[in-house]
Amino acid sequence: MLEKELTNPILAMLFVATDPLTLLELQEVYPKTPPEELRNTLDDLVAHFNSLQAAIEIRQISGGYRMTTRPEHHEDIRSYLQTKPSAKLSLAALETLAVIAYKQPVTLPEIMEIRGVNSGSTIRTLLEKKLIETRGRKKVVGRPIVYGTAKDFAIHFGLKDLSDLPTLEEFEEVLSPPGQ
Amino acid sequence: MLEKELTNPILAMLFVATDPLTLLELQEVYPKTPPEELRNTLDDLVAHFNSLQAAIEIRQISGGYRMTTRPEHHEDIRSYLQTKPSAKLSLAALETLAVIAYKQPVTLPEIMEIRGVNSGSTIRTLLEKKLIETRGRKKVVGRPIVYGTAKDFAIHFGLKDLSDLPTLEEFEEVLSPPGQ
Amino acid sequence: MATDVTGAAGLTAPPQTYNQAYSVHLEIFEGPLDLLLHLIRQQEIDIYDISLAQITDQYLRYLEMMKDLNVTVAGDFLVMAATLIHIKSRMLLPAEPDSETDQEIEEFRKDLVQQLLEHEKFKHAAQMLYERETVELSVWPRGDNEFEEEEKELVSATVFDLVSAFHQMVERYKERIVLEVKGEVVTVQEKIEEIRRLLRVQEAILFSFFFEMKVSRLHLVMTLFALLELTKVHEIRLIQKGAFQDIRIQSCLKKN
Repeated sequence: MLEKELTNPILAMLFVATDPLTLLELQEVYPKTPPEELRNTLDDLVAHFNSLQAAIEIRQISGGYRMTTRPEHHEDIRSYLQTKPSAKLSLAALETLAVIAYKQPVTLPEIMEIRGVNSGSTIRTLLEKKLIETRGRKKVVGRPIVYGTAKDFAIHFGLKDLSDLPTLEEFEEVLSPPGQ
Repeated sequence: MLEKELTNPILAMLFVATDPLTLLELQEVYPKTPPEELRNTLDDLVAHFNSLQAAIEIRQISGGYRMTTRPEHHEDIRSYLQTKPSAKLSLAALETLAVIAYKQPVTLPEIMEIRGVNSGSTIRTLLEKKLIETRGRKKVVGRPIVYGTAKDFAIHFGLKDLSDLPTLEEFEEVLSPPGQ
Repeated sequence: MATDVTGAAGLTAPPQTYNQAYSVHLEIFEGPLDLLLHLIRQQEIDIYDISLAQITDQYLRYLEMMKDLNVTVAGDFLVMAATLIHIKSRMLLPAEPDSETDQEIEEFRKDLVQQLLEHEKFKHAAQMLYERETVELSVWPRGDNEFEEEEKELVSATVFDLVSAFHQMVERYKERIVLEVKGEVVTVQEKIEEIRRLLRVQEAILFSFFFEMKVSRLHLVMTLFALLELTKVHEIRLIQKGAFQDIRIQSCLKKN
């Protein structure tokens, strides 16, 4: 193990850094330490760290140092990141889903009236994610397709059934800004 | 260095994971490896890593494993990131969280009964911070919404899982009058 | 400041001036139960032996003090004050032979003690959370993830996100309708359409909503006609739960 006092804090900084850590930044954190000493500490710890680890390495990138995984593990990492159920939605998709959840069965023109923006492409995304489904056509002029939430919707949001969805009125107290 | 084949890729996954890495996720990535072997590899590498590093550690949090910096470096990191100490939760929020954590699933009126104050806006804050979540409805008249802690609760407070919380009775002892 | 959660910090702090000392206290009391606990703990009496009369006096004196300091006393404090005064007034009445009142009062006292003890447990639990949070705020996970760049704008949606999104849309929708109706030529038919559109996104409209729209008197008159017309043809229902309460406008039409 390296014994230098600054080794561990600098390693911790490398770990949290979103951009490559530069010597200049280190000098700002440790203004009393001579720059050469900082450089030496950094070089030593990088050499030591890279000799020790086979999974994570510190590389010199665009004028600084950056901790990254080694390329040989990228496939496993991708496969791990794909295991995460993507409950993640864009704001537009979330809005469209909300209208469908609360107003189903509902047509695209009705969704657009409430949202005030074109919603065709978000409908497609939600259909692909199997969060919504088509429910036949509405018996009005043009016979537009009606949409409703699919089975995965309840699973996704941990609802036993649709009646578990809180109503706007119930959430009034929680949703209105404080002081009202 | 540990010699097992999966040690390095798993370490790399721990490094990129933004949420605690769970055994279940590992099983999805390596469906052919027996779960016990995965668990052993994980436990060994965590022990090994923690003995080696003094800057970064792997901890059991919220049902998984998570890499973080050690608390002793927080001042240097803050100075590097140029961030102010993060805002802590308000007293009202902590109290409401405590009630929800120990009484879940719990309704808003039940929370207010224990706290003796209106708690609607606190619930909103906690929902926004994703520290709590709705958990369907209670099977009583009016079917009120019930709340429980969300995954981020355990992360925020560094708990292995909910069973890691001290029991409520432990807080009772503190208040027995002296001599009893 | 860690001890603030227990409500003890302000008590041990040396009082500088009255104002300063009390402003410290006021921050601590989250609600009436907090204040009652403080009053009891301050006297170091066994909580099971509290006297209702005494604690009521102290509680009211404290609220007086807050008033003197021009501090707005939150409603929760006043509700408890009213309850305590009510109980105390019954205690002052000449005791009836069957002493049913006595029993009721003793029942109330027991319940209050139970509630205070329960509340105190959670205050200690909150203290524990506070300490854990302090530790956790000094460790960092890794910064941005090179692998999750494309997911940055996405939110991991919860039921709360869903209902919030819907809430915001409904608010926006109402604003849009308000903007559209600002023109001066108004007909009853337009108002009928407006009400129908509002009821499409909401279970009910509150009557006061039309006043909050800040439109001319002519608009309001037309809205009234529209409401009457829709009521007459049984398309909507007007509900008022009690005198002076807001009127709810609900649709009678079945969905689809």
